[in-house]
Amino acid sequence: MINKVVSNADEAIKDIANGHTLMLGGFGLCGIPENCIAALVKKGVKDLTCISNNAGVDGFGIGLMLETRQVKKMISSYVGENAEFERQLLSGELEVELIPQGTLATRCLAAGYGIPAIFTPAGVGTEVADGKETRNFSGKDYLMEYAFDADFALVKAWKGDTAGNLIFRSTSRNFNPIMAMAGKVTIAEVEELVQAGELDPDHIHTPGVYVHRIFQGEAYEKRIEQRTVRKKD
Amino acid sequence: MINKVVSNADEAIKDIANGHTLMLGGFGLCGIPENCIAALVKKGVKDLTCISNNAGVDGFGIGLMLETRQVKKMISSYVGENAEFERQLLSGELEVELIPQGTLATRCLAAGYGIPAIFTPAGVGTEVADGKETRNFSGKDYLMEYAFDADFALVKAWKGDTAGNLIFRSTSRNFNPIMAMAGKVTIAEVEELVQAGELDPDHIHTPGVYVHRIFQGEAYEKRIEQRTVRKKD
Amino acid sequence: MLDKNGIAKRIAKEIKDGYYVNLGIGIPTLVANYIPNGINVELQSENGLLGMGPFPFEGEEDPDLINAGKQTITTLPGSSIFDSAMSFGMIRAQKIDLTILGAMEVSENGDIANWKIPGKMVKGMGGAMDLVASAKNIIVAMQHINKAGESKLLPACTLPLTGVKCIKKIVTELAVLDVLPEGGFKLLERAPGVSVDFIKQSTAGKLVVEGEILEMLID
Amino acid sequence: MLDKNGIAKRIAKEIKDGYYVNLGIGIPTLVANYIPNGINVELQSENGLLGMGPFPFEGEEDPDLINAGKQTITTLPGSSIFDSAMSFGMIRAQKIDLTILGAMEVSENGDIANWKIPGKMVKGMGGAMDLVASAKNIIVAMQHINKAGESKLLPACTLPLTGVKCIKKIVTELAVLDVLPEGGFKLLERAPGVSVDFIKQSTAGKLVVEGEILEMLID
Repeated sequence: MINKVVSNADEAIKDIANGHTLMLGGFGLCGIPENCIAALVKKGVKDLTCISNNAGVDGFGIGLMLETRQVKKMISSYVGENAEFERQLLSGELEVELIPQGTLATRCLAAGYGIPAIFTPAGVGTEVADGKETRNFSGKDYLMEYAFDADFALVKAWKGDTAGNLIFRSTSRNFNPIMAMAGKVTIAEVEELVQAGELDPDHIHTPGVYVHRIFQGEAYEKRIEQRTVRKKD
Repeated sequence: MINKVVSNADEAIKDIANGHTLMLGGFGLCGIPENCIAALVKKGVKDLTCISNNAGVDGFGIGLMLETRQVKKMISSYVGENAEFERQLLSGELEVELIPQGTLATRCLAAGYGIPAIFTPAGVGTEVADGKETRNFSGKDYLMEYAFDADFALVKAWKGDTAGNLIFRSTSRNFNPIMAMAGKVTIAEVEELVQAGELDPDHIHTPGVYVHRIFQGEAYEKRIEQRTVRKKD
Repeated sequence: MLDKNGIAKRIAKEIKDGYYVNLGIGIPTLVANYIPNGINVELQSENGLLGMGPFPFEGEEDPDLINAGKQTITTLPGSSIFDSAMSFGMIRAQKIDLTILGAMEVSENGDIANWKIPGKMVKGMGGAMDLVASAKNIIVAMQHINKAGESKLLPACTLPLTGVKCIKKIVTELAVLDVLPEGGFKLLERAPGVSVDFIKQSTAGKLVVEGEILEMLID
Repeated sequence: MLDKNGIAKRIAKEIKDGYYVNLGIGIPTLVANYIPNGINVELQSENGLLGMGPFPFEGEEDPDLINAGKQTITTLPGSSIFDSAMSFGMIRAQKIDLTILGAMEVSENGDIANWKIPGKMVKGMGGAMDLVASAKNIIVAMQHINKAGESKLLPACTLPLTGVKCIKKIVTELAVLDVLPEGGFKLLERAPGVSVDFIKQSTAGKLVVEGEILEMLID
């Protein structure tokens, strides 16, 4: 067994430097690497390019890194719900590349699977297609999209073991497993870190070979963006 | 919940006809759809094109369909261990297309993910590259390979539920989940069929949306191809 | 004239037994409330869930279980969880039978614009471009006319496109319409109390009216 | 001169702590028996397993748990199971640190042939083409000369290729050699009792010999 355990978020991110490209797992505020984000804010590393489906909200998630002006560019599919984000974007402090959510996901998968490019119909005939190669297969047009190239992937799992194997819980899975596969260096924070052998090999979502560092996170806030409920009859 | 249950293998394969292209899950004899193969032999449907990593052995697996001359063409990565296969191949009765195992797997994945073509380095500079488009990405050559187009996928899972969700056991997973995603019609046979709600949504390998028909198989033989053991000290 | 719930009710009648359905944000989300009894449907949420259930009871919210609108939800028996690549994989591979989403504009050749207004803060397309480019069967829930009375069913979209030649059916506060393969909006039904003439006035794109147009049945 | 176990022993010394390793069928499989103590390694089996363990005890064979050679095996703590697409995904993405496989011929520019002999029944390439095209670090375990005494380290392969310009290190019954980026086999070590002259005679491709060539240390 190859041991991937590091002591905490600070140690896990110690070689993330100014100008790096990071992938951050999560959908909205669900399944985001809270501990790694806090450590990045503390470290103060800047000029980061962040690949993440969303950009957090004011005061939470990637929103925290926006407040400290650490992000140079966001690559996302949807960036609403964040006033500071909007301010920086409109003032030209922040660069944003918007790409379709499925394209974002598939470019992660392609990186993790060693596939340099794939074809998707998303964005054909729209401004997303500008400058891209279009190709027809069986009468339908597709865009060629490239695998992402990220220095680090920061992901959050529910359980992990010392060998780096990860299991995600419910819809907090989202982009986490595919970003875990895509990072040149992948850092996983987990709610519960167990010994190798305690997880069922059949239930592992991300094999440890894709994970370079793992630690047990602390004080997960797991903020809810839209609390929707129904009343009991 | 959308119910996918059919009563048995005969009902599941009833519309498989002469000349169809079938995917069959399994690696060697591990995780093969034993009940579906038996039903195909019984039905006597012929001129089949079979996409399967291997072609079974004499008297078991796809070997049974070879004995009854039901297979026109095999698309596989490795076809050793089968004397009848060899006889039919050398006599010209059987057509064989050999493709690299990873290409086979990725062409299944591409079909299941609606990606018409992908790029892989496997086979560059070899006879596998003949007639294929070669393309350079970041200094390395890749072949363009197309998604498979199969009429039916026949897969074997350990557990399944009435909604068609599948869970595989150990290395009998192999090609089964990716072929399940790739078939126009996917038929799953399982060792144990349970009610929807009995499987943990986090542990499902193949979501029911990919499975059109499911039934509980019977009398699994699970033959071992290479029984290798060690002695207790 | 239909309100939002009326549009959702009418769309719900298009859902067939055994459908996997993706519901967009806004009016489409309301459709889930009107799926007829006896019709078995599974809802897909593109953040990675099949078999989406209703909102949780108060106090039972799970921050790890949300839909694509970031709302807390529940699962149902038979549901499954998967990553974002598989989620859009099944969308692209057309395993989802029906996609219902909103639009700002639709053109008579089936183009749709629903993600960007020049000059306004752009939030992004989310999964909309993947959905419209991939789905075999899309119903648009939208307002026929804006507050100024201007038509949103146009000869050509004026806003940046989300997808081209992909919309086949539209349900508005005024009517149900098909987009014809050769171009044009074919009027199928009118909302209660709405005249064909008013629909004609309210449709800037080519409107095709053939035979008697019946008032739609909702309840 | 080394026997098969000797070749496997010598290759085992190339394995570093923390390596993920894919072992091919034949001599490479034997390497697992000689991994030094204190070296933590995980073995990948391309049918879908990381963390492959030894053969099961008699009576404990599980037909659902086999390796790429279809042999019954076991798992170890920390192992994981995945489908064939992910298995070759991690191979293509170079997450596997070292691939060890056999060969019929290797050329002085690093081409390898190991899957097909014209005129004989062709069984297929299995995962070999994916492995050689993807791995960043490949060691070939092979016989230097065939039974007729003819070299299998050639200026150019005569058999159909498995991959081009991909082999960097070779261990044979006679020697350890690197394939130089500019072409040529660089002699690094000789097997016990084997002379440099004999290796020269046994190598049809360009052989580069610089300085003193030491006998390899195995045990």
